[in-house]
Amino acid sequence: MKALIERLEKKFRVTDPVMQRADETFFTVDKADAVALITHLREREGFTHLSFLTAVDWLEDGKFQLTYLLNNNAMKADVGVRVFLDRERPVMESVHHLWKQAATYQRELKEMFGIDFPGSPRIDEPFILEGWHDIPPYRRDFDTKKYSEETYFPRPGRTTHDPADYMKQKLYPEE
Amino acid sequence: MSSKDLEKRRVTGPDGEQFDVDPMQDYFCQERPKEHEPANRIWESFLNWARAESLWILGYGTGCGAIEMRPLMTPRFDAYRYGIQWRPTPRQSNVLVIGGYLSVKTLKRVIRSYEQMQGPKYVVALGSCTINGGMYWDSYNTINRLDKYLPVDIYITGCMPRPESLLAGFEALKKLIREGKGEGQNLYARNFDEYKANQKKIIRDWDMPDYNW
Amino acid sequence: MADISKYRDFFPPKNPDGTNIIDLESHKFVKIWQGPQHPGITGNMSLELIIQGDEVMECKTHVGYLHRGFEKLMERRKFIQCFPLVCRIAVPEPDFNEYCFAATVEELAGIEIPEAAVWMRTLILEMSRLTSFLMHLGGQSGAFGLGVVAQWTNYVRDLMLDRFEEISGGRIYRMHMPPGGVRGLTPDGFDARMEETLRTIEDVMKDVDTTLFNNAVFKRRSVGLGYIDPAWVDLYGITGPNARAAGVPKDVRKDYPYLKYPELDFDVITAKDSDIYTRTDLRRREILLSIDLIRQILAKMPKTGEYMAKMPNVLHWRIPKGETYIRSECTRGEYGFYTVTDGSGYPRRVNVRGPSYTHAVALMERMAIDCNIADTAGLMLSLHTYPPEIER
Amino acid sequence: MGFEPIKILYSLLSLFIIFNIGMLINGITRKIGARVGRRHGIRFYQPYIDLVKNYALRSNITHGIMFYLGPVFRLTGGIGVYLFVPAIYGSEYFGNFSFAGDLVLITYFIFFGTLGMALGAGEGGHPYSAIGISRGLAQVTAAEIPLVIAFLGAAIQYQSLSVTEMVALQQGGIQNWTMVTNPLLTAVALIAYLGTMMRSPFDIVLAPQEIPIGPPTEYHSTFLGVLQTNRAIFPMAKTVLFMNVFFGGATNWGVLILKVFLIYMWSVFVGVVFPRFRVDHSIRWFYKYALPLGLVALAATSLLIK
Repeated sequence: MKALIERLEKKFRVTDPVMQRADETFFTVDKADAVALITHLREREGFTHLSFLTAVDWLEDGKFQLTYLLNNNAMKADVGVRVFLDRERPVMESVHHLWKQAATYQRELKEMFGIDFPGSPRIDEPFILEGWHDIPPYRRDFDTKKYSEETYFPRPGRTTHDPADYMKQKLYPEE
Repeated sequence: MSSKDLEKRRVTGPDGEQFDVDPMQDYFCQERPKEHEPANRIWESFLNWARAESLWILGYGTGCGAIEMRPLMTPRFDAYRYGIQWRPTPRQSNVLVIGGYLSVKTLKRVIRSYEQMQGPKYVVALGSCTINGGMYWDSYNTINRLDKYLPVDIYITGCMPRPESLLAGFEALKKLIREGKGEGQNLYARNFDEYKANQKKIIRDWDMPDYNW
Repeated sequence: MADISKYRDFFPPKNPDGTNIIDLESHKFVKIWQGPQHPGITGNMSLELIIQGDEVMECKTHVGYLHRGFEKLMERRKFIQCFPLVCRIAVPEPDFNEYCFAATVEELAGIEIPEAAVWMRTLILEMSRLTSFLMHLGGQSGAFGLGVVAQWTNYVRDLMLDRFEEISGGRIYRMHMPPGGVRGLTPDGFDARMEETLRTIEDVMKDVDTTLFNNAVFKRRSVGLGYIDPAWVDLYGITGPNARAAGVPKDVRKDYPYLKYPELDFDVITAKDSDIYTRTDLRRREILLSIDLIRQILAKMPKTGEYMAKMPNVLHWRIPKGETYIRSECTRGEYGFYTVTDGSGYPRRVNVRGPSYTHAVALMERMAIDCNIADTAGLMLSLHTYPPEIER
Repeated sequence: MGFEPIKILYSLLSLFIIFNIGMLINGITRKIGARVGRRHGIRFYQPYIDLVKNYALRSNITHGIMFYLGPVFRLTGGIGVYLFVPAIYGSEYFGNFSFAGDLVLITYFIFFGTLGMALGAGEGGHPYSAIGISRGLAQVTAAEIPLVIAFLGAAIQYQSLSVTEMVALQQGGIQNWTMVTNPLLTAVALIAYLGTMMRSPFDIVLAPQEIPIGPPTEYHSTFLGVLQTNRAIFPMAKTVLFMNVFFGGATNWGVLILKVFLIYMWSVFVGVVFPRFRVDHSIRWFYKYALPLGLVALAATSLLIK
């Protein structure tokens, strides 16, 4: 695993690798190098299976983190490729030509985070939501509780609590 | 169906002739639902008995609750004993079982299914999520109260309700019907505008006629 | 599978990449929706099919009817509060969600769970797998019109649910694996009752063997239909029984041993020529394997002992910044949770990797083409997809 | 051929009796199906309640004239078959309108209902109805050929086109039944019988999983009630016809009920343990096995009478 990272570091701009487990490593790669690195991993290093592709919203840093988790079944190892995007203009190169299911993941990311993948098939079609008009719901600045209370009729008589506060009141009142 | 399919358009037929198509006029009927008066008392109570003893459920698993519908219909609980049967098409069913939470996307289909059913028709709502949102009370995509959108006859509580409580719920529904209180369809027709306003408030891309039977 | 396109004349014309050119206005095609209100669909999803005659020319999967936004809801709940939520992601087998979530949280927080809890988790996961496969087998035969097998398998599934109830009190949502361990061990006399249930299942499986797997009509319908090329496995992200039936030995239980699977004796089940019949037969063998594994687990597991690790005050429980991905082998393939923490009391992001995601969308859209419209329901079921885990 | 006007009333009475037998057998059949699946199943009188319920629905919508007429045609097919089959042999009252060439008319009526349904289901406008009815027509046509061959064989054997005469020639014990005198022909007839009964493995027309639920997708309330009435009469009429031609007929209602029940159970027991064929499979199956067997049986019959 270490050897792999060293090989990658020679070719691509790979930074802060974290060995989470013996068979699982996460590292960050520069956005410009990302698709080249992923193609390299798939073609040369045997990481042929894309487990998933998802995003994390780092609202405070103004960044989106894309995570591609690639799996090498011969080596029994995973690498998580982190790519950071600018939160203002989140655009990323598509990898749908490498894996068929990547198009589906990218459709979901476009809908749920608003990250664009130009060229990905059916990227603009709604995937899960229908008639959504607010900001993409998985972004951190979207308040689901507020939206729910404004849109759907809360039943009178049901007092709704914030789960964390309520647990504190009920279970640990003295703290 | 997307809203694009429902726009007026000019079509060239197989024989080269051109003609206009307005799907909203051609495929749907835009009439309001009507209230139906019950027949005279004795005859109606006989009919109500028959309606109660023959509940045909629409086979639409809208949420988690659908998972307990299979045990309900199979040897352990066997709801067929009580005249509860299962039909695949809304036209032939009388009971719409809402199996738990409804996302906005499903609610649209549920409304269409409900309106296509022939009356008297009943709505049974399973689980806490149909009552007040339950587990998903703060979710941006699931409704909190079903009775704002459809006339609900019976709520069955639990997350999820066990088949025993489903059977008890259906018995309660039967009792309501025998007493002549299962008039959800008339309620819907009477308060049609209110229901429609609520439905349209959350279904943003309303691309169907107001009442599509 | 015989290539049908050879025998058909060249209609509809094809694009250079092999997809059909479809002009709906030409009146030569019909667009129909199979689902969401359709008995031949697994759960609440829909297929938008464009058919010509009886053959499907184009298929689009539509999901999202069950979207509850779990990944968003979990961001505003404390770690312990996520625990009752996660099991609701995939209804027929909630335990894999619980395990994966608990395992990611324990790994990030550095919690070691006691030996007995590890055994207990293995037992529950294996029971859950058996339960889910039983239901699936009934659905698969029901899709081809043999409802009686569905009745039998649902009956024994109910017996398994009784055993779950004994353990945890829950029938569908067991909620037995909070982060840190399990809520309890097996009750007294559990082994004997479990053994009796397993015997009943084995008896029923013999009947199923006679009625379903040796049935000429079922063979006629399913052999050669819905073939998965082994080359597709990585291209489409196929995992689990669907991949194993194509001859690719992918099984997380063997490849990335978790819980007590290294101590259990079993082989990865594979088959050749992944058509519907092979996949169904492979799942039958998986059921028998599961029964065997449950017996092994019950023989080896400790019946008493500590089952919950020492946990911090859950209200103030903060987990240091980190990210991890933990996978397990559920009935449909690789099931995994990717959890990101940021040092606060709430998860930053939890992403669920469900196997149905790839099977039901990309793969189904490819496989339905040129398939008879009467077979789409059977094909859909043979991929064993559960919509709630696609959209979460 | 003498005809008494009072026979009309008796025929209607006989129709009423067969309708009730049909309803009860439908209920019992479903109960048997449930028992194979280890369930209790519905109450045996449930079909009656369902029928009342369907007639009791308050609203019904229509898609046009043919939509109305579809179920009517279907019911006409069922009643037509029954009215021209002698229910009780030798009975003054329950011979129905059997006449010299009735077998030809009945063969026509068996197909009539499906054609009528095609018009109605087509007018319904639902794509599933159209798909279902085209499957239905294809399959019924495929099953119709061995069916007609079987009737033709019986006509050759008894040198008659009258069902009453066929029954007359089979009287005097089981050794005179077509089942015994010409087993090959009876086998063909029973295979064709399966094909026309809309039960597994030939029930793809009404299959809920493959396409819900075929021709009656749009039918509801009263229309469905008419179809249900037909579901009780039509299979019974067919079964009575088979009983007359191949199983020696019946001289009283008791024998009729017993024989009808046993013949009907043949399709039920095959039905509960088989999945369903796709329509192209079932057409191939009929042409590959039933048709050659029918031709062989026909040849054997013509040798037999020489």
